[in-house]
Amino acid sequence: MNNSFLQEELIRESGVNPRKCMRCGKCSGTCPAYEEMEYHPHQFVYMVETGDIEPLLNSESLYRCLSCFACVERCPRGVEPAKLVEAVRLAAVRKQGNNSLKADDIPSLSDEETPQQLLVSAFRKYSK
Amino acid sequence: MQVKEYKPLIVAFCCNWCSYAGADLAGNNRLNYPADVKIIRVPCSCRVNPMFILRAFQRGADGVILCGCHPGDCHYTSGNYFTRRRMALLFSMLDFLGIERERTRVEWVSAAEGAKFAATMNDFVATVTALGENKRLEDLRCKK
Amino acid sequence: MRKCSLSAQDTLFAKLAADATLYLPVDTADGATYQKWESGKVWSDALNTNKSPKEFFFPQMEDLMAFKTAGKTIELIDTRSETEDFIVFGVRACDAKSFEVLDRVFLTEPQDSYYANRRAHGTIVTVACTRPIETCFCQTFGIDAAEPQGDVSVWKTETDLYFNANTPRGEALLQKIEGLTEEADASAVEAQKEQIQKVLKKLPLKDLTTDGFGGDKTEALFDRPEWKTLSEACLGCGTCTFVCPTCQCYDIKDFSTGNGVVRFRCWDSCMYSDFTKMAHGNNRLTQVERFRQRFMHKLVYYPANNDGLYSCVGCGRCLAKCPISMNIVKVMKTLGGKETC
Amino acid sequence: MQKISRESLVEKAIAMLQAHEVSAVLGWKKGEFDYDITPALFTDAEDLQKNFVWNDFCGANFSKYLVEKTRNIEGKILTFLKPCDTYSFNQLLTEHRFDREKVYAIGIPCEGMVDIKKIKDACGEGIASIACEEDVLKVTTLYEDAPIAIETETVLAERCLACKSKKHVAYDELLGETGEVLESNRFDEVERLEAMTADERFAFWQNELSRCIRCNACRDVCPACTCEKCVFDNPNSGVENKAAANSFEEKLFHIIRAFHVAGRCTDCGECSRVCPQQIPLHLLNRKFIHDIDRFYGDYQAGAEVGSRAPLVDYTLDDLEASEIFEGRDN
Amino acid sequence: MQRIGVFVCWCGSNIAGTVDVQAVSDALKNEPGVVFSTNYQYMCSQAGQDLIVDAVREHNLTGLVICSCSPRMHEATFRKTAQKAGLNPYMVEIANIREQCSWVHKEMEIGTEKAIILGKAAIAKVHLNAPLTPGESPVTKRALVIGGGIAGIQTALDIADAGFKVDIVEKLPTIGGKMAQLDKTFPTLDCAACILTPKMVDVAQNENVRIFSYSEVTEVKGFVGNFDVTIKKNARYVKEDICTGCGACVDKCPMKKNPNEFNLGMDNRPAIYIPFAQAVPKVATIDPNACNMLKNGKCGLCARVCTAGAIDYTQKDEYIEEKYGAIVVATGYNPISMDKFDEFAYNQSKDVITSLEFERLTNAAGPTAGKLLRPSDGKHPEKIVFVQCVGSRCDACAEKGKEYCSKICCMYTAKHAMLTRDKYPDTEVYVFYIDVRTPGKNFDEFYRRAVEEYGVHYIKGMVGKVTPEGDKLIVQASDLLADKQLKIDADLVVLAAAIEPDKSARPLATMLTASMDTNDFFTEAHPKLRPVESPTAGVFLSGCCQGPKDIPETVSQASAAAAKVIGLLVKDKLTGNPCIASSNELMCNGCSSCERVCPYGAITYVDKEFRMPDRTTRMRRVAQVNPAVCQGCGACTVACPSGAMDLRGFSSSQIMAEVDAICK
Repeated sequence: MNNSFLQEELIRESGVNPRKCMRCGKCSGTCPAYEEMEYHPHQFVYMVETGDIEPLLNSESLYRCLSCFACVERCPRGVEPAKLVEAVRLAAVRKQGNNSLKADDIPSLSDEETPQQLLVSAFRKYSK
Repeated sequence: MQVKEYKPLIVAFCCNWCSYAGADLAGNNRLNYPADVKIIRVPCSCRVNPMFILRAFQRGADGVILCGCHPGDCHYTSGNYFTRRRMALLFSMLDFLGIERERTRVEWVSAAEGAKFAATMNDFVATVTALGENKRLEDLRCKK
Repeated sequence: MRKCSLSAQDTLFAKLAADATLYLPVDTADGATYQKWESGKVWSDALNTNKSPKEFFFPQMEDLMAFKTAGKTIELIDTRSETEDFIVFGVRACDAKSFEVLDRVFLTEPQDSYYANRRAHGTIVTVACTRPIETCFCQTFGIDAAEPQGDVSVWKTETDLYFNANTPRGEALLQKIEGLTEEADASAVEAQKEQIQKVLKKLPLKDLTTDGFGGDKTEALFDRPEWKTLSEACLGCGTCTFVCPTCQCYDIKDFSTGNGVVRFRCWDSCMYSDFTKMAHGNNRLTQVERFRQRFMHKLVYYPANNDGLYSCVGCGRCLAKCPISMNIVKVMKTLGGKETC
Repeated sequence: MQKISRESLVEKAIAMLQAHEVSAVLGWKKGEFDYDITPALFTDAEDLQKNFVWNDFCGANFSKYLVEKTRNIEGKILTFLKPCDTYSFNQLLTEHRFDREKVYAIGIPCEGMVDIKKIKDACGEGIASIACEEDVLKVTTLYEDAPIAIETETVLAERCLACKSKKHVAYDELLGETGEVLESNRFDEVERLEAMTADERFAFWQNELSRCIRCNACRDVCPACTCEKCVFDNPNSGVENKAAANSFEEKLFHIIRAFHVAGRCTDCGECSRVCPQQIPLHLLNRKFIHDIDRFYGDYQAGAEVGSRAPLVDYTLDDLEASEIFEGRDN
Repeated sequence: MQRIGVFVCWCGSNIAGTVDVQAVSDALKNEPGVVFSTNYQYMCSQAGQDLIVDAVREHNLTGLVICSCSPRMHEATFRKTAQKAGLNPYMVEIANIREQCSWVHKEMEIGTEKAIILGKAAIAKVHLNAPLTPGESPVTKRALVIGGGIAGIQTALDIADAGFKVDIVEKLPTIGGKMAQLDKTFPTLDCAACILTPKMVDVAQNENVRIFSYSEVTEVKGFVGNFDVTIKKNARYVKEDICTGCGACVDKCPMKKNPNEFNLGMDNRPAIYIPFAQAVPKVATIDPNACNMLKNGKCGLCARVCTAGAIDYTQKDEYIEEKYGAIVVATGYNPISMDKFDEFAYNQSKDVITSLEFERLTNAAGPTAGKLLRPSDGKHPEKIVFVQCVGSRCDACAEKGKEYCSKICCMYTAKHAMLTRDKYPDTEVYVFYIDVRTPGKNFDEFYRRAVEEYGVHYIKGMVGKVTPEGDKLIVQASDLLADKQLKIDADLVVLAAAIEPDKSARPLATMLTASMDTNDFFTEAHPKLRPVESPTAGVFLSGCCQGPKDIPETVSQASAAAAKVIGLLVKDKLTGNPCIASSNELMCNGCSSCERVCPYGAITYVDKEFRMPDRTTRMRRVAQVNPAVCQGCGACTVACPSGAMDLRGFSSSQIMAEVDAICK
């Protein structure tokens, strides 16, 4: 379960130091999307700290976070959980293998009018 | 002909409250370090004038180490903070003049760190021994 | 008079350096300095070297003796050794004259054996100044830049070097290079001398005289109020004394080495506040007094004791080097002149 | 060519003398030649008219004279300060070295001062006269009939080429305009040396410092060296010496000299200007200034009166002596 | 030239095992100045000391070198021995040949060689030793206590009880401090007023105590034993000695609508007021910003009703200068401002209050006469939420909160919760906590009672936000143990605000040259061993000015500080450490470098006339070291470029002599 490489990556990318967390739960106390989430902001921080990252990667919670940054604003220790959520989200997006959109599918979906930009962003969005 | 083993001469300035006590503790615990190290007791590391350090080199020292309380632990509250700035600038200047930077060192050693004192001295003596004799800050008149 | 082609210069120097150390002025990025000649070193045409050649005979620092201590025992060590022969080549007329000033101090009884030793082994080869500069005023002291003294005088023309021995030691030196030189007539040299005289007449300080100075002028000069204004900006550094070819004051000090003592002497400067410090303190407590001392010594006290010889040779180094541009010329112009005395 | 005219300075000085607002004027006095200008005290109008000069050779920094002159002279002294001089002026005030009330300081702009050595290098020795004109110096030598024109810029002193500030940080009155603190390249040479290997640096300084004749001019001219008794003149200090016996004593003198003014040196460059042996002493001072800026944040001595010099200050998280070389391998 | 005696100790086999002591004493005998050299088994024993004394007498020794164990061990012993022999105790130097030689080296040859060198260094040093005498300074037998809270009161009482004079300076019109505002105190729940007010009366009636209320310290000069302090007595426009505290003026004053500071602005007071019934001194004070007479010259009602004639509208601030031997800082604390904590809606709703406000709400002398009523509508709150750690343990943003734990909040919140449940059992009480910290006698038991006996809901988790909705406050918080987000519709929210040092502390520290940490708490001389002293000699610390603490701890520290003060005042003269800095005034430039590095403020500058070496006389600014204040660190000696500053006992020449001896 321990994924130290990914853990380091997440910490580096997010700039968050989960060890600063004192488990007060203010992030979760303030989170407007709390009810929608399987894993709550304080759990993100705790699970990254312990290296228990796999469940987070596979959780819908990633996409429930609104990135409203209330937790970032309110955290008394400056841990900034939303940045960590974002980092896990990016990690999931970058994960290969279970892409829902394959490059081969693209020609059939696009026509002359489709702007390049749209293709690129669609590819990014759906190939998680 | 037998080649005499090179023994460096090391002068260690130790503050009375932490490092000198640390050196005493090293003694209490019978922790060995080379006899090349000779300690001079000063009330605080901030008593050490750059002139003393240069004087030691002039008189034939091969290395000079300055030991004081850890920052924040100074018996006199702030002495070692001044030491830190003075020595950073002095050492940087010595380096600028092309003098081996390894010959000078500042180390914070508390009264509880007998082991650290001995380890530091062992390391410093090894470093200076590897450098060899001090040629760049010597005064030939003082050589035997 | 002998001559040798300029193109044979290096051969000449090699010959001279064969059995004596040869020093001559060499250009560096920081001005001309005397250096030991070795193949490849080029003789500089510069008029003044940074430091005067006095240090060949009276070095800035020299050990006089030593003591060795062990516990409570002490042993005296004579550190003197016989100096090896050396030649100082390319000395200008002013600097050459300075040796006379120094000799009168060091070689009169009791003789300074350290100085005498060096003097006995050094040969001075002078060279005439073809291009004197604005700071030159050797004429004031009766020195002829076209007729330099020393053991051997040299004139350097476009093509040749002309040699003339002035002393037996000079004769010996010319003897040594006889094979490289040939007998020559003096016409080219005379032409050069004339040329030099023309330039000397153009020099800005040509009219500077010693009028108003001399061994009998102590009372007339000592209390002059101008000393105060003249010395106003003096920093009390030792630049003028250390670049001066005639300043000969020194201090004797002991240096404890840990295993003994080295007794050495080093140049001192009357401009320093701790000059001739004694048990009671210093003789001259203010910079005005110290400043006055230096010039009174050169222009009054020294001539008083040395048959009217001034201890300034007009080399102009102090004019060029003083940090605040105060110098003997300004002093002489302010205090001297016929009308003032 | 300086922007402000000699006449306007003389006029101002005479006016103040005659109104008894000041009792003496510290200024530059004419020398034997056009370039050997002496600092002097003027007390009457005639002297000022005749002998006061202000031109491209007025490099001397007067601040240090105020220490002694304010003590010995009744009434106020008028002094003219170039921008770089004002920093020394402030630093001396910070150290309580003279009474501010006894000085009337007039800030004057400076276009940079020329280096006579560079002129001699360019025109040869034997200079009969030099005329300062707009951007050009007309040099007449004893050996050429026609004057040689050299662009002032090409013979500016090194310290002026790396001028740190055209801003006057202290004055009672400004004549002409003040400028800005400049982005100077004054640390380039320090960095060039830092980039050398230790052996190269050692050789460099060995060569430079071996020329030292211990004339003390660098110390005696330095506006930061105002000790009542210098340690090098004090037989009880343990470092006193009148001449350097060997390379150790050369280094000792120059390290301690620079260390004693570290954090107090305003980088006026007088030490190098006056060195009769042309040793680049200012590099030692600049090394300290550069290190102070890098280790403890930018600090300009003399920028304001009363600022705390870096060596009598600290922060809890200062660099350790062991960390200063991090990222520098040579 | 000194006549030096060298005494090499065997320390049994401790030294003699690795050092050839005979060789050492023989070698050192040859050193210049050494006239006697010997070795002995135990130099520190009576026999060893007698040997030293005899040698001093027999050989007229002037300096002693003892080659023995560390000077940290027996320097004091041998100094006494020297004194016994008629020498100045500072003519002794120790060469440490045990801890730093025989114990760290194994071979006899190496150990002996090093011991000889260390001995030579000590001889070189002792050559330059000079007799030193500790300086003496008189002690003013009066203490100043700055701050009249429980800390200041307790310190003053203890000092006064020992028979010394004490002055208390309090910036408010009454002493009593924060404790006077409290209702009950944990963990015993006795009423704060009941235990504090008798002490206030005691202190007021104690002959040795003077109280300067409504006053502040404006200048401190001098040093330990001899402080010169200027106290500014603010004009209260009422003659303190005449006012009887009857309160007639307070009743009649027409300017009634001024926020009452004592009740934290939750009700109003008149322009002329007495903070509370048990105030000490119980005299009225006129608020010049509120009084019509002082502002416009119209009114004068209070003067008319005052039968004692105590009102004086012309009163001016008064400056009193007094000498003190010791100063105790007891400036206390304040809750931090809640302005930056928007998430708790403190500024949006009157029903979000701080714990100190809650104290006043439950206090019988408070704005609601002790009834717990909501500030907004005066209704009884049914559901109360307490939020812990508001601004404490917060390092995200410096201007918002404090990094440290405020220490007292866990306990007073438990107290509030318990008292609420006790008085109003129908009220639901929630406490949101991060950790509950209850170290202290009977503290955890107290907290457990709140949970177990009183049914307070303790929820681990932090409140995320509070939203006013109608007359309710919606508290959104996480319950970490249940992994739920809660929404509670509370009637009252109580914030346990972090506490910070009083704002007056920083300028005071500057005046006292006492050091502070980054949070503006005063620094103690040693965190463990000298916790009630400031590094500045003669300045002591009492209460929360040094760090957050509760009442029992504050009182303990207050008494400890008093004990230290008494220990100082009981002395007639202070003798200092003679190894201190001294300035050679002839060489001093007056540049201030030394003053700037002195941690004790021991260096001052004086303008003094000197006869200079050049025969002139000159006024010069020179540094002077106060021997009573200097602790001898030597920072100034290196800061001084001219070497005018030197350290006795560790002079530059002594240290260089040691260097030379070691290196030769």
